[in-house]
Amino acid sequence: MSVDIYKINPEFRDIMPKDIIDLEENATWAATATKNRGISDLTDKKEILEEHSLCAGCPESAALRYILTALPVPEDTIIVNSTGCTSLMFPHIALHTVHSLFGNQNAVASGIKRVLDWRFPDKIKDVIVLAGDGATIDIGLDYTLQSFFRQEKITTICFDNEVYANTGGQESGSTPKGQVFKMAPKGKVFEKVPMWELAVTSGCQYSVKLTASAPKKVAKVLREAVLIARELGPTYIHLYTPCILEIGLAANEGLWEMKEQDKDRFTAFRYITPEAEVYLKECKAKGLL
Amino acid sequence: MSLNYMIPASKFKRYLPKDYVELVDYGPFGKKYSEVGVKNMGTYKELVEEHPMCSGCWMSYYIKIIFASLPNPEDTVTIGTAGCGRLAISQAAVPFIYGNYGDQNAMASGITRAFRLRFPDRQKDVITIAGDGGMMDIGFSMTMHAWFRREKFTTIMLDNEVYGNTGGQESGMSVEGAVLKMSPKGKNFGKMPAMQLAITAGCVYVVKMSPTNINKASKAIRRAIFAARNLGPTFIHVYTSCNIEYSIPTPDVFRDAKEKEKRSFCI
Amino acid sequence: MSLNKTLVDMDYLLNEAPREKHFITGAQAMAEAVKRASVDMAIAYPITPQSEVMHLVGDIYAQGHIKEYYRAEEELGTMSAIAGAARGGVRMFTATSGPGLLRGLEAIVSWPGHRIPCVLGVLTRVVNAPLSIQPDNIEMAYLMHSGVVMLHAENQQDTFDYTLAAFAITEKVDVYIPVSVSTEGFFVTHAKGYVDMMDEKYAFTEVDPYHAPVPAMDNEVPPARIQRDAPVQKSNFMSYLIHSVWQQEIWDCNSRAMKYVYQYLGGPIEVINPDADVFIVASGCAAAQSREANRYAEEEGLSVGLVKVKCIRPWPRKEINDALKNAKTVIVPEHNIIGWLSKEIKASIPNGGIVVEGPRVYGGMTLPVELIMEEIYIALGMDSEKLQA
Amino acid sequence: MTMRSQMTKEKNWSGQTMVSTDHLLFEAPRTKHFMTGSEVVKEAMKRCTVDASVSYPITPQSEAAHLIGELWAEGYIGTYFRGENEFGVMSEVAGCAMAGARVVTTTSGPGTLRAMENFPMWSGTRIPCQLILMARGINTPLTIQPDNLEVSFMLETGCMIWYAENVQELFDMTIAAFTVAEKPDVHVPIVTVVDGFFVSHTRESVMLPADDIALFPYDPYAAPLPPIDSEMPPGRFLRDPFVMKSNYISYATHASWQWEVRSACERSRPYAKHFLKGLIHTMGDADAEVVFVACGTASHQAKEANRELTKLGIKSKVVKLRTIRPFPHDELLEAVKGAKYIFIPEFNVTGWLDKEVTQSLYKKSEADIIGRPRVAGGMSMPVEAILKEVLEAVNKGA
Amino acid sequence: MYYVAKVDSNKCSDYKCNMCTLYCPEANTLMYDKENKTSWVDEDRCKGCAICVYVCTDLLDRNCIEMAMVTTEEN
Amino acid sequence: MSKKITVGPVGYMPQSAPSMGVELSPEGKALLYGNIVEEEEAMRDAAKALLTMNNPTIFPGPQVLWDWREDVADKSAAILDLASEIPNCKIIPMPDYRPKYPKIDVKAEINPNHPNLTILDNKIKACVFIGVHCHYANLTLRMIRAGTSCYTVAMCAMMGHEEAMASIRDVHADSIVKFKDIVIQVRNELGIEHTTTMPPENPSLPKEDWGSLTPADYGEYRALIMSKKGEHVTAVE
Repeated sequence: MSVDIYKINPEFRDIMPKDIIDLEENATWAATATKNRGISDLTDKKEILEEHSLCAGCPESAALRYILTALPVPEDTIIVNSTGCTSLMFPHIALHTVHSLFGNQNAVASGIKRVLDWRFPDKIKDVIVLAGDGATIDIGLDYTLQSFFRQEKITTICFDNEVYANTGGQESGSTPKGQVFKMAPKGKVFEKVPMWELAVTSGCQYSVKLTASAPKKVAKVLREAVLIARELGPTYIHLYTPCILEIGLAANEGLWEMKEQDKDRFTAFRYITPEAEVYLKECKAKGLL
Repeated sequence: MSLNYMIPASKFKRYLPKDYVELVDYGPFGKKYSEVGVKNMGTYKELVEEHPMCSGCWMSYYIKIIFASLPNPEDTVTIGTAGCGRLAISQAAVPFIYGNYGDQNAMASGITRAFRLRFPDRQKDVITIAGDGGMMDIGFSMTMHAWFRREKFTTIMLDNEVYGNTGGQESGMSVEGAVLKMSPKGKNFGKMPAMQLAITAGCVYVVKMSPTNINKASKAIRRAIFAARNLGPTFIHVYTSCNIEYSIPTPDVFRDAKEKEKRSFCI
Repeated sequence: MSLNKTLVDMDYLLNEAPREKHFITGAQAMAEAVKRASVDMAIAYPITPQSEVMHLVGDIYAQGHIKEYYRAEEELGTMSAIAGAARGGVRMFTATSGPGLLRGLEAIVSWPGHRIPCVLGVLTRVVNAPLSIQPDNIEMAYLMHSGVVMLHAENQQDTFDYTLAAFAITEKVDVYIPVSVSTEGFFVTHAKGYVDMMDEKYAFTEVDPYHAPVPAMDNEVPPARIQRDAPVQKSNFMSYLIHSVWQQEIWDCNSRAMKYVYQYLGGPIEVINPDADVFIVASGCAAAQSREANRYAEEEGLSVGLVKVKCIRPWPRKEINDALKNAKTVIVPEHNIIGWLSKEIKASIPNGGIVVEGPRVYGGMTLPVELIMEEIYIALGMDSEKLQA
Repeated sequence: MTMRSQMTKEKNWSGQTMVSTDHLLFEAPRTKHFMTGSEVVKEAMKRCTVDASVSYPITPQSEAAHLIGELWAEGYIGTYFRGENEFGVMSEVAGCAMAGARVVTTTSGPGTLRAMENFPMWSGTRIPCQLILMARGINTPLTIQPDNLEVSFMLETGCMIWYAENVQELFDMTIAAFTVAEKPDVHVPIVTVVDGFFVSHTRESVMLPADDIALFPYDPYAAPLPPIDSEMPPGRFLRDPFVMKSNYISYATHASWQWEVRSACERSRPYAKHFLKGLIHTMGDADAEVVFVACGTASHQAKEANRELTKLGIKSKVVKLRTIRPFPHDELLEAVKGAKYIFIPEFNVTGWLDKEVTQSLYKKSEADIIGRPRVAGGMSMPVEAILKEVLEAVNKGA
Repeated sequence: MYYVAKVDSNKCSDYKCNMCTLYCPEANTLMYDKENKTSWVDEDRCKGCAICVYVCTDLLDRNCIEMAMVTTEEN
Repeated sequence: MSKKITVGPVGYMPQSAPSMGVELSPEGKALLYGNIVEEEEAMRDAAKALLTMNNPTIFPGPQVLWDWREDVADKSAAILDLASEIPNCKIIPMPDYRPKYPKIDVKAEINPNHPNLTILDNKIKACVFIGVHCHYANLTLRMIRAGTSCYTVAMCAMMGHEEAMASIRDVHADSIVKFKDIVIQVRNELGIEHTTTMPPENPSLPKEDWGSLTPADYGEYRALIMSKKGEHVTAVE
């Protein structure tokens, strides 16, 4: 049982730090939970994310909490990430995670998923990719879309902050037209790349665009995406997590910005194949959703 | 005037080999499309010279059409990549750049912008011509990003649904189920939707076709070039079978192109 | 946008134009050089926090010093677009570092064979894994077999001067291969130093794409039938021979760059205290630390020489041999684990037994002068521990 | 469909009897076959209980990757697919290996450079995968001919590099490679190099053990770091974190990490010595003054030169380097004792092996080290070219 | 010895259609003679694919082109 | 003077001249056998070679073959004048640099990917390259030095070429005229009788004897110039 890797050897229990003991005792693992994991766990359970070094008020860090708490089977979930702000959180996630190179996250995830299917044919191992817009849409576009074409059974989440934030605020493919950033000193000249549409074109079973303004919504989408990816093929979540630093907002204004964009660039987009729709109904019937 | 670089120095004309002299005397440079366009193929000196592509190759046929359709061959640069196509493209009397595998659209982005700043008052056409492997697999990212950036040049994908030049491996454009090298159990995912991707990525003119009607094929090429001059990226996805890897007897190549047109390459 | 520049040749620009002192970072120094180089076009990809060179170049584009600029998709796309534009006959610049250099390596390594002139800034950075953004110049080792001309700047002033000189060197007809200007990330790029600069109204003469050993790809120069660069399609002796002769030509171009290194940089090496027995040989930031060590030694009354290597390719074998002909010990401090500089020196000087490999630091660590002093004491047969006590 | 669960204690998933590497390499009876380098790669992989392989078209350089695909179709390999390009492939290989698989892939020339960023990452993340590199010239201009300049770009990646001379050596080396790379104290990627065409496309006779035996599978839990499969503690585990802070400790971590990768490479020496029967191989007159130091096809040509020189009454010796990383410093020094002239014939324009040898022997050998002959761009190296160099030097010396 | 396309000029000139020349994959190989209103083949360049035969015979039912054996002079 | 660069064949894999220590000449000077000399000295040696060795040939490159720039007319006239003063001199062009398929006509042209074929087939023992882009000139000259016994002269508009036996730099029309004058001078010194003769035209071109011209002479383009009934073919040119 994968959850056993969180079980502390009783002989050493008394020398373990508190957060490790908490993980064993108070985190919600699928194997030990009595009900589906979900957003409500955030209030009273041990989270599987520890302290990290993202900026105060960063919507990205909030979004990651929603995602982690909604994972159907965290103890059998592997997350692959890329270089960027998100990677600042990854060492602090209590799961098996991978950082390889900038932009190759979907390629690495393809390799991992195929091998895990081969090594553990009777188990469900969820592989999730989580990376920023630079990694997903610019430098890693090839590997992202190609994994969709190949119908890799992985879930890809793009934390779109519309800028290269970790490297100091350069224009990215996801930056809206006209925005002045570093490397676009006269304003960006072309439109935001519609990655959620490309995901549909490229064969994703499920593609959703939303902001992280509503935790429950994010959690629901994540769960659906992971379940569909297990059975049918690639799923994609395009999530707006603004970089409050680069667009000049205060630490407490991130949520407001996301709510604004709910009505603008990030009006909800949801695509699902008919097969996936049917499958989700089955999941619901089984109580997986 | 670009045309000057095609005209032999008068004193040297008699020392040049025949095919260079003919190129100017009977070639299409500076002539009207109505005189030297595809309809009159066979009655003037074509830009492409002899090349080592296989007998009956539908790709070499289409390349011929490309060069016969150029609105302005003396001011055109083609960019290609590894693969069969370059064997013929490199033998045309139009400058051709060959970089690394799959980088044609990145290279074209650079050269298009360089031309615009060096020759602001003149129109120089840039066309990338590459196979499905170069365009949609290894060069996919550079292809897409050139479109995202709305680079003003024409992209032509010669889709033979296989890595032809390297010996017949499955490509992203191979059809589902195709048993090829590297897909010994049959390809397990479908053809990449190149046309839809191009539309989503911002191409202003997109055509998918099988060149069975030379006039239509030529019209598409010319329109793509004209549109790219002022509006933005244009894309032609064209079926050019590999009769070797798909074992099509050469006399049936045209028939196959027609069948494909009906099935999956209708305009 | 006209900025009323005075176009001058590189000799005037580097050696005669009046200069003023400024206190700027290495990244600014590189961008200021680009500003004065009449660069037509630059292509950027985010490599900060390694350096902000390409943002600053974006700024000077917005100010009108550069005609065209864009952010590309990734480094392979960047480097390929550079190759395309340079063939189209414009003066090109980009900068990268560590992982980006390796991502774009296939394109960079093919640049010399394409015979394209361009300048590549390399603001050195560790190569993965694990990821790090710290300075460590291991990536320079990957350029050493590429054929690219490699200059290595010690400080902000060098960065400014070498970058300007690089534009002149790369476009010489007998060179016409790319020139890379490396300097250490952070230590130089993020730190301020004094830089003597000429007024920005002076700029390098515009590029002439027809003064070139290969035809520009602009339909303005014969032949009409031209492919750059043609793969020779046959598998026979002649096609192998043309490929090998082509490779030789690249390295010949590289060696021909040496005379311009003399012309614009005053030679490939700088020697201090040529009669010393103990020498430090270093390049880039390690040379700055070695200079300090040299000064310490002088204060302590020790005779220590310094050879600063400004250009790594072409490799100044003869000059280094001459400088070290009477040396008894050669200390080679470096900012990388593999010791590419000491390997070069060991493989090229005949007077055996004198090279000390190191001190070496890597992973972004600084190179304390004390480490070099330690080697100096040992070389001079002094009991260093006692001295330090 | 082949399932990993079909594996028993004695048989692997494809029904082959599992044996030790020693048995497979040294004890199992062999029969003679006649095949190309590409074909022999298939034969070797068939006997290696390989979990995964990812490919990208690099033919005409070699068809090894297709043939590995056939192995998958035949049920010998667990999972196999074509990646989008070489950078993607090497990343996918990393993913496979991190998830606990024994992985193999092949590439050459421009593909190697396209993927270059991955190789230092591979070694940094300590995966024991195998890259079979069929050396090919790199651009520009494009060539598909053998020229091993690309190997110089691999030297400082932290990967082990072995160099096979011929089809037989390629077979044995690729099997030994997994075994050595997977030792817990080594556990870094291994690059097995052969010269393209000269080896990949040339048919030679080769002695092979039966194909109903194969190596034991890779055990990802006997590794110096946990696989990414959620089956092994710690639960909180990232491969590979970058140390987030800009301070001395984070630099020191990185420096120490780099040092560990190189140390791991060094630790492979005794294993390589055992499985390759020595890091170098010498042939010719023990007390010769003329010594050739070479690897791959160049050593084959040097052996031919040795035979010709014997006829001319000149004693010579060939030192073939089988491992380039780690570099066989001590063995080389021992082998060139008494040498007056050391020739380094190479298939590239820059002479990377010359530089390696020169600096390795630096201040240790009195011999005149001559980095010639050197051919490039796919040219063959006629024995006459080697003889010419030797005679010129020897006559000048006399 | 190899096959090349051969045009029967007499038959061909009846149609003046110029269709086969439009479908030859090789440049400057299957040409049209305006004067005699017939297609003709540069045999040195013909690679013998027979697409012109398909056009002329299968599509147009005109049967003016056939593949003919060529032997080198020495033989 | 020790000759650093000599007439080949130097063999299988040529060492490049720069790697043998040859450097390009400074402005105003020339290279002769790899040594820096006065321009006139190099021209005299080159002239002697062209006058005394078999089948002297001038290889003009694209930069002088096409009418792309104003100075081409003067240069091409000067080149032809030069050729006309060298007994038996031929002109074989290097029209472009692409590898030719399926093979080149070695009588009609020379190609930088296999220049030795033209040199060997025509038994050329002395030649001049002019108007070839430097990169391709260097490749060509080195391969000629590797595989043939041909004396090479490089007349370069830029910096010259280390690989040639004689390399003249900064060549304009007047330097070609100067070279021609030296050729005449040396020819007189050697006592070679010669009347100014234009080199023969490219052998691949249709015969100039219009009287015997048949459509077959136009090869694949005979359709283009096929005469109408009763019309005479001279109208074509």
